[in-house]
Order: sequence, then C-alpha cells, then structure tokens
Amino acid sequence: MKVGYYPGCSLKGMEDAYSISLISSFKVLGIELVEIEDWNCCGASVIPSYDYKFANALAARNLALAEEQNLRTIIAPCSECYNRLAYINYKMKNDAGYMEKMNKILSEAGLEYRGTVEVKHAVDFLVNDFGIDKIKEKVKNPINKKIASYYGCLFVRPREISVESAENPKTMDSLVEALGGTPVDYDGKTKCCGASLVVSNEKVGLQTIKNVLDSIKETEAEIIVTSCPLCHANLDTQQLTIEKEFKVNYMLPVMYFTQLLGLALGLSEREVALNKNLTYEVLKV
Amino acid sequence: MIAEEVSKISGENPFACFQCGDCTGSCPVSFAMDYGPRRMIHLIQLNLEEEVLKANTHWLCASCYNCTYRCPRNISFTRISYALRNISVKRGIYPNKTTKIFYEIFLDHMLKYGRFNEGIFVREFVAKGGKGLKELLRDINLGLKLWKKGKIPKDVDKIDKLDQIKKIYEACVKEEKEDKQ
Amino acid sequence: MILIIGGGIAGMQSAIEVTSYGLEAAIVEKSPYLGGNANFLHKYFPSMPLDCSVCITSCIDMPGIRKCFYRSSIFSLENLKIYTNSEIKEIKKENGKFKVVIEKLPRYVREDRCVNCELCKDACPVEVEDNLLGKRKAIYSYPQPIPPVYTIDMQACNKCGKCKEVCRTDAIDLEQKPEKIELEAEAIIIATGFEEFKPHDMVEYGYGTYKNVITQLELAKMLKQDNFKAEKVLMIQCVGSRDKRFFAYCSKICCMFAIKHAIMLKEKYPDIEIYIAYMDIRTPGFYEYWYRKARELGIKFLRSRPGDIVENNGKLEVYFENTLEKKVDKLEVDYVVLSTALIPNENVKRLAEMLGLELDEYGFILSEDGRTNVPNVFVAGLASSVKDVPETVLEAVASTVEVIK
Amino acid sequence: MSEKEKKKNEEIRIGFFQCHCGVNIAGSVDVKEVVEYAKKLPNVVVAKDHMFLCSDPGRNLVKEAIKKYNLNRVVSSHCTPSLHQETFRTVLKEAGLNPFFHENVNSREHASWVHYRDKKKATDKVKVLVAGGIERVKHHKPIGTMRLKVKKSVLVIGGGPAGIQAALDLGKAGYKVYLVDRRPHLGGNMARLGKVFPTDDCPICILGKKFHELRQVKEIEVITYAEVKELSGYVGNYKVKIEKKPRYVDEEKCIGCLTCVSKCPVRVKSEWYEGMDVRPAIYINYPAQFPRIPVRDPEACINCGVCKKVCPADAIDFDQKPETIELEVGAIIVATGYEEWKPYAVEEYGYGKYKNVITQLELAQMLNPEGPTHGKPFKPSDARYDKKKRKLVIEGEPPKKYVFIHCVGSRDEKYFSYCSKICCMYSIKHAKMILMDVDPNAEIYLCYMDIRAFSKGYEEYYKQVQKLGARIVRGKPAEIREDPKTKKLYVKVEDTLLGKPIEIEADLVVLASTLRPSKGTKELADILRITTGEDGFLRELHPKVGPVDTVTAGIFIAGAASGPKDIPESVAQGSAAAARAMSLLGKGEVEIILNKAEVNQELCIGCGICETLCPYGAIKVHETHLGRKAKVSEVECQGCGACAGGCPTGAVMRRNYELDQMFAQIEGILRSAKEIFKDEPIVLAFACKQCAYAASEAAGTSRLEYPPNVFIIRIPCSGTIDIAHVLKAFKEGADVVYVGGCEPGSCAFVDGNLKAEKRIQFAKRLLDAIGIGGDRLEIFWIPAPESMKFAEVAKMMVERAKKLGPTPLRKAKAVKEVI
Repeated sequence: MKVGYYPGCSLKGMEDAYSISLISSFKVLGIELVEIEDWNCCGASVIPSYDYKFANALAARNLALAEEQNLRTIIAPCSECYNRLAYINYKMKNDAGYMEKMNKILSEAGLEYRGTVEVKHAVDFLVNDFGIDKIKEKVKNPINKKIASYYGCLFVRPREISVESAENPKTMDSLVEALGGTPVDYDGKTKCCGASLVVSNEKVGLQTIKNVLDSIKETEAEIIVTSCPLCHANLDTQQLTIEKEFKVNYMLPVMYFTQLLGLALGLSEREVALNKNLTYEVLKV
Repeated sequence: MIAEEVSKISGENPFACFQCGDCTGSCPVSFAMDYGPRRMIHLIQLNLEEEVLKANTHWLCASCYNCTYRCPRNISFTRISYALRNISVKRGIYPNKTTKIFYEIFLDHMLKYGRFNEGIFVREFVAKGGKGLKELLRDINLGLKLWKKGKIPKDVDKIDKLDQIKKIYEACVKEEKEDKQ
Repeated sequence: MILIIGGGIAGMQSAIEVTSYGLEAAIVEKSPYLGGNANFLHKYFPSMPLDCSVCITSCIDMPGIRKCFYRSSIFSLENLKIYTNSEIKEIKKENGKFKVVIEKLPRYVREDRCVNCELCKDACPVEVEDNLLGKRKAIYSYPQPIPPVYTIDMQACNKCGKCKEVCRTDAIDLEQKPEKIELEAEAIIIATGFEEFKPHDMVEYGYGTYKNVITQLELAKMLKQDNFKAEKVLMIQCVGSRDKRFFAYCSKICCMFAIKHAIMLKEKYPDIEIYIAYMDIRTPGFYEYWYRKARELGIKFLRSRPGDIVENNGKLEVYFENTLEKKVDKLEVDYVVLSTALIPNENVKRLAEMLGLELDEYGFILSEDGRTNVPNVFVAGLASSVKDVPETVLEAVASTVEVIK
Repeated sequence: MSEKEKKKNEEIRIGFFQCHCGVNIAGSVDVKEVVEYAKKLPNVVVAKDHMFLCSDPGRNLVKEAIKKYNLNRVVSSHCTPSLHQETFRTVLKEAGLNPFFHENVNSREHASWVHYRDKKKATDKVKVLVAGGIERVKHHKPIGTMRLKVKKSVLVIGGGPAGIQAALDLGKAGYKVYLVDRRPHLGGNMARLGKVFPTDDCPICILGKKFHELRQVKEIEVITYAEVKELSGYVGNYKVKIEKKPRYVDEEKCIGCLTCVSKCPVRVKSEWYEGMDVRPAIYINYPAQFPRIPVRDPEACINCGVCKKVCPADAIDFDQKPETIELEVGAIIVATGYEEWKPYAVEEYGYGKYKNVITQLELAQMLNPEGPTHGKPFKPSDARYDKKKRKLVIEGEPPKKYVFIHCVGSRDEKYFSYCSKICCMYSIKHAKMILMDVDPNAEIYLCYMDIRAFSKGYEEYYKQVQKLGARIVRGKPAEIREDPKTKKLYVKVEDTLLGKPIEIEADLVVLASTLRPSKGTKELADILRITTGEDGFLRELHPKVGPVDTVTAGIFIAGAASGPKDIPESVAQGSAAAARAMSLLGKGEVEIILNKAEVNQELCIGCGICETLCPYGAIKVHETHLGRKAKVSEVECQGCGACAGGCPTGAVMRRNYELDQMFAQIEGILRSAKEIFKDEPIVLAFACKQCAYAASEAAGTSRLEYPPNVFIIRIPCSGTIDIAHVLKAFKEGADVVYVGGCEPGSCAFVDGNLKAEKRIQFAKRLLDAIGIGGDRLEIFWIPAPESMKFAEVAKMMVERAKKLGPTPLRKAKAVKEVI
C-alpha cells in the first residue's frame, strides 16, 4: 500500500524520532510512504500570525504539489501541519470563491489546485483506513501498561477537519488497546499543551504544559503517547524544565504512538529511535 | 474599523457574538490574558482599536481552537487572534522582543529555505538576543542533552523551487496593497 | 349581534372570524379609520421579509394569503357594520343583552358619497402637523384608508368651503352633526389595544425635553415618512417596563421592535451606527433568527441600562455602565430611541366601569381563554396583555370559539 | 383568419368603460382619446367614460350598456384589479353574464399615477394596455363554481393540551371528533410535570378536569396507542387510515383495577419517567392516566401469565393484533407537540457520561409529586435498583448544590439556532419548586445568556426566584468535570458580568435542553402533505394571517408542533384551530370558484410532468381508455398554474390564464405598442399578483416614476409563466421581457417562483441559441412592499433594452413560427 507523506519541518529536524518510527513501523504493516517532492513548510502558527493569507497559500502549495504528483491521500503526522493543510483543503473544497482566490495566488507560481487531495492525520489513517484488526494481527509484543493517549488540540479541532469528537476522542485509545495497553481516561486529553508559547511566552507556556501533565499524573498512567511533534516536545523535552521550575516530580515517559506501535510490532528500541526521547531514561527506571 | 479589518483577514464575523462567555471558560490560557476572548470580541464590536491591540490576549492564544469548537455562534476566536496578530505585526506591534525575533527568523527561513530549520533557528535566536542570560544558562544543560541525543540537526534543509515561495509571497503582498487602495 | 370595540388588528380579525359563522357583528372604532396602531407601525415582524403594516388581513378568494387593508375584504363583509369615528357612550345590560349607545362623531364627509379622489385634499389651503401622520391638510385620510373616505379635522378647518367646491360627488357636508346610534348586542369583544408609555416622568432620559429623545413608535412613524437621518443611534430597552417604579412586567415585544427598526435602518443606511442597550434580549422561539441577523449586521448591543442623558451641542451624551466590561462609559449619539412599556389603552378603564370588568394592577383586563369575569364579554389582543401580531391574531381567532359557544 | 374564427369573432360584442377616478386618472390621461381609440378596435360595440366607474351611477352605466348593446364582454379601465375587479365581475353577474367575461385594465397604478408628468405618454400607455385587454377578453370563457359537501367531523392528532382543547371546542359545538394519540393515554408532556408556570397550578388537576369533560362530550371519540398511516381525499372529505397498536388488554373489558400491574414480576426502566424510575411489563404511566387501561410491553414481558390469571375481567389478550381504523373527516388538526432533545452531542457537559448531569425534563420527574420520589430530587449516582423490593432505592444525601444550564443545544448554530422559548421559565420554575418545597437552603445557580421571561406574569415570576435566593450567573458554561470518587461536578463558566472564569461545585447539573418536534413529525407531515421548516417544526401558512393554517386546505396545526410554546399559547392555538375548522365546516358545504387548472384530454400525452410540478398533489395521471391522461382534482388545485407553465403540449391550462388568452393579451399589447411607441424599446413584464404586481401597485400609490414603455401582465404566480409566453412576446416584438416573483421561501404556492426561475434560465439559453440573446430575459424577486425595487427594475430593464437595441425579430418583415 502506497500513500502520500508530508513530513513537515519538525520531523526533518529535532523530532526525527517521529519520522524514523513512523516509517519503520508503517513498513512492518506494509504501508509505503511516498514523500511529496519539494514540499514546503506549512507555516505552523507563526506565518498565519504574520500574514494569514500567505500562510494559507503556503498550505495550498503543498496540496497543489500533491495533486500534481498524483497523490490522492497524504498523511501529515504533525498535528499542526495536519491542521493547516486539512483546513485549507476543506476551505478550498467547500468555498468556490476561496478556491478561486487561492488559485489566483498559486497561479503566480505556476500552480493550481483542483481539490482532489485528501489530507489525513497519521493516527486517523492507521485506525480508520488501515484498520485496527489488521494491526492487532501483527502485534508481537503486547505493551501491557496503563497508557495515557494525549491528543492535543489540532488533530481534533476545529470541527471542520476533525474526524471525531474533540471532547471525547477515541482513535488513539483504540490503537493503544489493540497494542495490548490499557487506555486511561482523563480530562486533559485534548487540553492544549501550550504550543509555541514556550518560545513566545515561556511562563504561560510552561504553566499550560504543567496543567496537562498534572491531569495525566492523577490517572497513574505509566506511559504517555503523543501524535504531534510539538506536543511531544512540550511534554517530553519541557518535562524536565517544569520539574525544575515548579519543583515537582513527574517521571512520565513520553513516546510517539508510532514508537509504541513499532515496539508492539516487534521492532527494536533503536529502530523506533526511542532513545531520542528525553524521558527515555525514565522508562528504564 | 478594527472589526472590519479582522473580519476581512479571518473571514469571521465578530458581530455575530452574543457574549455568552463559553470561549473564555474554555480557553486554557485565559488565566494569563488581559481580556478573555469574549471581552476581546466585545471590544472589537465596540471598535475600541487601541485597547484591542494593546491587549496580550491574541498573543497568548495558543490556537487550540477550543473556543471555536464550542462557540454557539460558530465564530472562531483563534482565527480572529491570527487576524489581530496580522494587524499588529503590520503596525510593528509585538508583545515582546522574543516574539519579534521568533517571527522574523521564521519568516526569513520561509523565504530563504522554504522550510523551518530548527538547528539554525536556535543559533540565530540566541544570537539575536531571543533569550536572556538567565534562561540561557538554565537551558545550556537542556541544550547539551538534546545535542547528545542527536536532536539538533546540522544540515540545512532547503527546497528546490524557492522562487515559487517568493512569488506566492509577492502575490500576497501585492494583493494586500491593492486592497488598501 | 356581536359588538367589537376597537378596530385594530384584533378587532378586525375577530370581525372576520365571527362573521364567517354567519353571525352579525359591528366594529366601533374611535378614530376615523380602522387599523389601530397598525397604521403607524410601518413594517411588521416576524415574516421575512418584513410585511408592510397594512398587509394584515385576509381576502375573499384565498383566505390566509397576505393582503393589504387596501385590498381587504373586510369592507365587503355582509354581516359586518363598521362605525368609525365613534365612541361608546353607554352600555346597559337588559334581559341578558347589552344595550349599547354609541356616538358617531361627524366626519363632515358623507361616507356613502366620497370616492377618495383626493381633489378636496389638493384644494384645502390649511396645513397642520399631525403627531402620527406628519404634515397633512385639514381634510385628510390615512394611507389606504378603511373606510376609503376623507375626514375633516374641524379644529383645523377654516370653513373656506374650497373642498365643497371641488368635490364632484357632493360628499362634503359641513353641517353634519353627531349621531346617536343604539345597538343591541348579545356579546361584546373588547379589542381596544395598547398605547405606548410616554416616559415624561423618567427625568434621567429627558423625554419631552430633548427633541432627539424619541420612542420606538415615533421612530416607526419617522421611518414610514422616510425622514429619519442620523449617524449614531442608541436604543434603550425596558424603559418603564421591568421597572418597579412604573410597570413591573416585561413588555414582551419591544426587543423585537427595536431589532426590527435597527435592521431596517442598517439595511437602508449601512454606515449608520446603532447601539441597543439591553438587560436581556428577549427574542423567544424563532425570533432568535432576527437577533442573530441584527448581530451579524453589526448592530452593537450594550448590556446596560443607561443612567443619564445630557444634551450637548445638539448631540446627546449618554452615560452608562457597560456591565460586560464593568466600566462606566459615555456615548455621544444623534438620537436616543426609548423602547417604552406598552400599556393598556386609556379607554379600558371607562369600559371596565361600564361593564364591571376586573382589571389587573396595571389596567389590563383579566381574562382566561379570552373570557372576562363578565359573562358574554370577551377580550382579544393587547387589551388583556402585551402580545405580538401572530398571538393577537391567534387570540382573536381562538376567542371566537368562546363567543359562539 | 379562418371562417369559423371570423364567425366567432363577429359574435363577440365588447363594451369598454374608462374611469376618470376624479383627477386620479383623468388628470394625467386623456380619457376621451382612450375612448376614441377603443371605439376603433374590432368587436368593440360601445366605449364610454365615467367620473367614478365604481360608484353606483358608474356601475349602473355598465349594467345598462350590457343590456342596451347586448354586450357579451366587458373591459373596464380604472384602478388595479386587486381593488375593483371583483366589483365589476359582480356587475356582470348582476347583468346576467358570467363574471369571467370581464377584463380589468389598470390605467391608474400602471399609468396615470406613475407617468403623471407626461400626459401624452401616459395616454399612449393606457391605449396599449386597453388594446391588450380587448384582445384578451375575446378569448375569455365562462368559469363556474362548484359546491362541495363537507363532513362535519374532525380528526385531532395528539392528545396534549392543544389537542384536547381543540377536541373539546369542536365536540361541544356538536362536531364529531376523533382524538388520536400515539401514546397509550392522553395528556402529552403536560402530564409529566409537577407544576406549571406562572400560576404554579397542578397540571394533573387541570388535565383531570379536561379528561372529565372529554368523557362527558359524546361526540368525542378517543383513540389511543394509534398512529395515522395514510391520507387521501381533499378538504371537507378526507379519508384517514389509522393503525392502532396492540395493547394486549381489551379496552372494552378492562375495568381499570390495575391488579395485573401490581402483580407483574418484571421491572424495566420507565420511559415515561425518563429512566428515573422502573415499571412492570404491564403498566400504566401515571395514576391519573386517561384512559385508565394498562398496556403490555411484549419485549419486556416474560410471558409468565400472572396478569392473565389475576385479571378479574378477563381483559388480557396476548394475541391482539394491530388494527386498522378508517375514518372520514372534513378537517384535520395536528397537535403532535414537542419532545426534549437528549443532549449527548454537547459532550463538554458530559450528559450520558456523568450520572449527575440530567435534563430539566428529568428533573421535572424528580420534582413531580406523583413521580418516583414524590417530589424529592436525588443524585442519580445514589440511585440503585433493589431487586428484592423491586424498586429504585436512593442512598445518600439529597443534592444541595444545583447548577442549571440554559440554552443547551438551542441558540447554538452547531445544533439548533432557534430559542426554545420556554426553558428559561421552566428552569426558573424548577428552581422555585426546589427552594420553596424541597430545601430553602439549596444553592441553585442559573447559568444563562438572556433570561427570557416575556409573557404576562413571567417577569414577576423571575423576580420571585431571585428573591428566594437563586444565584443568577450570566455566562454559558464551557465544560463540566466530575470527580470520579465523590461524583461531585465542577462547572467552569465565565461570569461575564464579573469578567472572569469561575468554577462552581455542584451535586446535580441540570441542562435546559432544546425542544424538538416530537418523533415522527416529519413522516406525519409527509403523509398529510403539509410542510416543515428547516428547523423540523411544522410550518404555518403565515405567522400573522394564518398562524394555525397550513398549505393544505382543511388541515390545521396547533401547539408546539409548529414551534416551542407554553401551555396557554398551546391551548389558545387549540381553540384557534378548532375555530378555523368550524368556520370551514360549519356551513356544511364550501363553494369553490373553478378558476383552476384544467386538462385538455385530446392534447395530453400522459407524460406526467404536471404531476411532478403540482405542489398540492392535485393533478394526477390516470389510465383511461384513451391512454394515460392527466386529471385535475379541482378541489385540491389552488390555481397557481405551475402545471400549465410546464406542460410540453399545452394540454394543461390554468383557467382564465389559458395560452390563447395570454397570447391574445401579449399580441394585443405588443401590436399596439409597436404602432404607438414606434422606435422606442418595448419591455414586457409578467408580474406575480402576490408580490411583483402588488409592488407595482404600491409604486403607483407612492407615485414612483419609471419609463412608460414597460407593460405589465398580471399572473397568479410567477410559476404560471410558460416559455411559450416568453417566446410569443419576443415574436410579437418585445425587446426585453422579465418576470417578477416572490423571494425564495415566500411563494404563496410553495415554490412556484423557483420553478419559474428554472424555466427562465432554460429560456435564456434557448434565446442565446436562436440568436435573440438570453440577456433580453430576466427574472427578479420583488416582494410586495418593495415598490422602490419595482421601479428600479423597470428602469434598469428599459436601459438594457436601449443598450441591446431592437430585437432581430422586431426588424424582420415576417416572423417564422418559432413556437
């Protein structure tokens, strides 16, 4: 099975553990990821803040490229990328006037988008398209642990692009269950991790991350799985900073759902780049 | 008119809001905001431009779309936030130096590489003074760890057809100018 | 014979319903024409688009389809007598029937001859200011009047006789005298309608002192005459209503009233700035759509009850607390429109005395399913409580059941 | 002209009468010139003018002329037909002619009032219109009337307060009434409440009184546990099929002792009490229920047979089958009411997830003195089903802290954008009940956006609850969190008056959920051929003039089926619907003027297009000995003419707007216009009499000027327009043609305007194809009050005609038959 792939900047940069584990675990499942050639940054939350129209055009360029390269479905593993691409895709498909406006800008670069591409988040693709049962069949090492799935915001919101309820999402939990884990229910599932506030307003950013970690800590979960490099960085990388700043102790190992998937499918820790997580050592303790 | 400007950029109609406060109650960062999203929209309705742009609300918005998801009038404060930031940036208003540096580097990367290079960013961010000495000292430890884990990439990631990005950017800037006239 | 007191919407609808059962009926209306307050309301909610205020009764060939008074069937109802310009002088109960004396005031124009040709109006040299119609001649009629005849305002008339000269049907009769008419009715439907509270006593808003502080009904009139010009308007809700000092009840339809006017103004002059100061916006049921529309059009809603209005250089300064901002603020506007309480018509009291009707503390007639405490006396429309047009029509139809019982 | 036609024409004797209307017409139209012009037109035997044609002398003039000159057609030229057409039709009738041999030319609203500055042009225009009218009247045919016997019986669907009121009003007035309810008993949602606002009366007592009355009135037949399945017939003569579900208890035999109920060993959740209580498999819903006959739930029943054994009347019958009842009624009243929406979708409030989050209707069951806990509220997390006692037991403290949330699902674009109207009041009522009857120290928070206490006594009621100490918080709660151990709830809300988010602790959160039309409303509407609005409620004909009428004659609606309503309003609607039904059926017959559609059986090819076009199901294709032919049910037809406009062969016609009549008018107008207006552009407009034509009248009244070379033809609905009309107009030399219809959504005939739009779009393409150009044809929405828009459109179309120049057809010497 071949499917289009939009990695996004983070997966090519600091959070390459996500892309390594994604590619390796998907390979086990027989899914081949075809990267969009010459894709550009989705704009994240910064470019829309700078120039909303430019940001949307950037997202549209990626869609146009995918269409040009005959990729009908593209997977965006990063929630921020997914959100940007999927929303612009939705908007263009459902608003002819907007489609025209965007294409006017794209045409300056010799591009056009006709609305034939479907954008999917990696979790959504895995659970809803590939199928939970098929995954279950391939599990070799069931992960028998209490696992908190952290969805974050941009995979389930806004309504237009969400494949499930933002108040009570289920996809990641059903995946966790398929891999042998016990999903835990908690309030913070889709509470914001603070996104890039850690950079622009550190104090508020750290507080927000702390709120999420607090609510997970209550559930006595042993592992947190994430599906977004930004959430991951905030919960994983910043966990140590928060422990120091707020004088608390979490000791919550964070990993990508793809890492969990890879391990369950029988891949080694190295193959899913588990050691790249800052909380890797916690797992060992 | 700030309301119209916002509406034009974001495609949202702030006037449709009937001030129920669902957004503010839903907002994960409203505790730190000058005004919650609801009051912010109210100020926009009343066209109090100065107060709106002075507030930190839109800068603190983490764009989690929680308010959008729950709004009974289908208004997205997240997109309104984006619009307010656009307006502020055009007038050179930033909440702090860090944000300004962050934005400038990001845009620069966009036009120079077509992608965001985290490795270079950290270097440039520090060089431009994005972090104070105290934070820097604290973060050295973290930086070292990241480096040890191989998380700080060295290569520059760049796209082939950079001219396309530039042309798109120019088209947007041109349209903006035409709109103004 | 059923006597209907009041020829507004409720009265007219009652008349149509009652006569449709083959009963005889008579409408007594004190003003020269039928229509009541509808004549001055310009446009009506809740149909979208707004109906014109005169499009409110049914016609013969297709009952239920919108029609003007102008094209109305009411004038051709065989079982219905219409006495306009007439007042109830006396009601006595005898042998289970009501003996009613009405006085028909002179119109000075013969209803059977006038063909509403307008010649007299053009000839009349006297012009006066009418608080509802604006400028008019001493001989006048309403737009699309029922009955379709002219009336002379004797207080203004200088008896020059020009109208008599030009009239080709010899309809002018300056010697007309009041006429006493005696009727015998088996039942009475009271449909005397409402009045708008004039808030002279609310010193803080300066109504009556400042020219540009007006009421919603006055605004409706100005909109109808198309002479309302302003850049900034503030509407204040619940003036006199929901207010223990005056009327503790909610006047129910003023929110819609204000929203309707605001939308009309905004659609006509997109640049106008309209503020509505409210405590609660009460747009129940499907009226919510109007509230949404008003919001979307950019009409600004202030949750506030303004405290004071001061006139300054021709502008009105309004002081208020914006309760959603917890801030005392000042607003400078061209016009302040007060959504004042709707109160029972002054004639209700007199009628109540004549008939022995029970009234509530505000002067509305106490009733249940349209019945009053007096047997065979019924009530329809705003005489018993504030209602919107659909409810008024509904009640008029419903009370017929009681009447024919 | 063929010999036959010539002969026919010779027999036609037309009288023409022009009114001066004082100076209204004569002031800007040379009436004498018009009369002279008319005199010269073929078949005109006499032409006269009069100062006031509508006055007695004027009418006599016409009447005498008819006799003196042996006229068989009359054209009168005065004000608009909406005003005096009926007058002159009556004159004809009095003179012994069929009223439809009359034609009205509008020389006031369409000429003298709008072209008053140019007497010559105004006169010219009247001449043209007169030519059209005289040409048209030649083709007029007599139209008769029909008397229809009606049945003096009424079906009332729904036994809530509205339905009961309607049934009682009708029954007492001597009408046969069938009161049908799909529940096993009457009472509707009202029977589930403990108190009703604003009087705090006991609804069961009110209902008890009504039930008593129902039993007294012989004319009322109550049919419960039954649903309407099929409808046929028409106003005054409906045939209804009703399916009665098996109750498994013989209604005749049962004596209502309820022994079976008390002996049944089964317990399942009670739907009636919203799951707040349990009930046996054979059960009644509430003690005062009417009729007091139990019903057996076959799914819950374990077939132990205890009920059969204990029944003293031998009324239990496990083999009962569904039964079909056929009724014949003259009218139908739909009072199917509302149901409460279960707000699972509003997930942030956790309804269905947190046990202690309930709805107001569920709270109403707790507060109902007849209910499971006899009026004592409890935390559902404390309730447990005790197997031994076979009932629900409550363990733990009663709730102390309540949070009421208003507008859950309503006023919310994501769910339902309307306001549910009565939730503010019943929330207040429940708060009041708790504070007064249960626990004066309870902490009750009402989280609202706007308190809507608007009717008589409501504001005072609101004030009372404030005085009792309920805490009113202005803000829509964002989310609710539950402490899994204590089951306490935490409601996060921005107090918008405080300007900051707060968290309120609660034992019980009560959601004022949206009121929806009750289940099956849409299906019933389809069966009855009445319409529902976007929001799912039944739609009234017009909120002001027909609040209880529907698009189908003889079918009325009452109560919350057409939108949320409080009890007094529902009752009033019940009465109003009864009144409307009585005024329809009272005389025992209805007279119908047959100015409706008709099918020419020779031309009909049985294609069935008309059938699909009719919004009333009044036209159907039947198998006949000549093949498939369409047939019109004249009683059902409303005369919109949508069928005629779409008929490909011209077989279907709307009487008085038949093809030859329309053609004659078009021809008459355009021939004369080409002659009189010469090189000026000629614009022909077809105006729906409901809206665009009414707007043209209003333009006249307001003296709004527009160019005189716009000629308006009045049609019953824009849906009457036929492409043939348009093509004919072009053929006869019109430069530009347009149609004026009602705004979408406000068509008096459901959607005639949209049908017209489709045809016009098609005709535009056709015109493009044959070289005339689609630009020359347009359709506009011109609502009745928008006289300005009417004038504007007229001006615009004349401008367009000038720009486009004369049509190629107008210049052509001979025009090929395009039609």
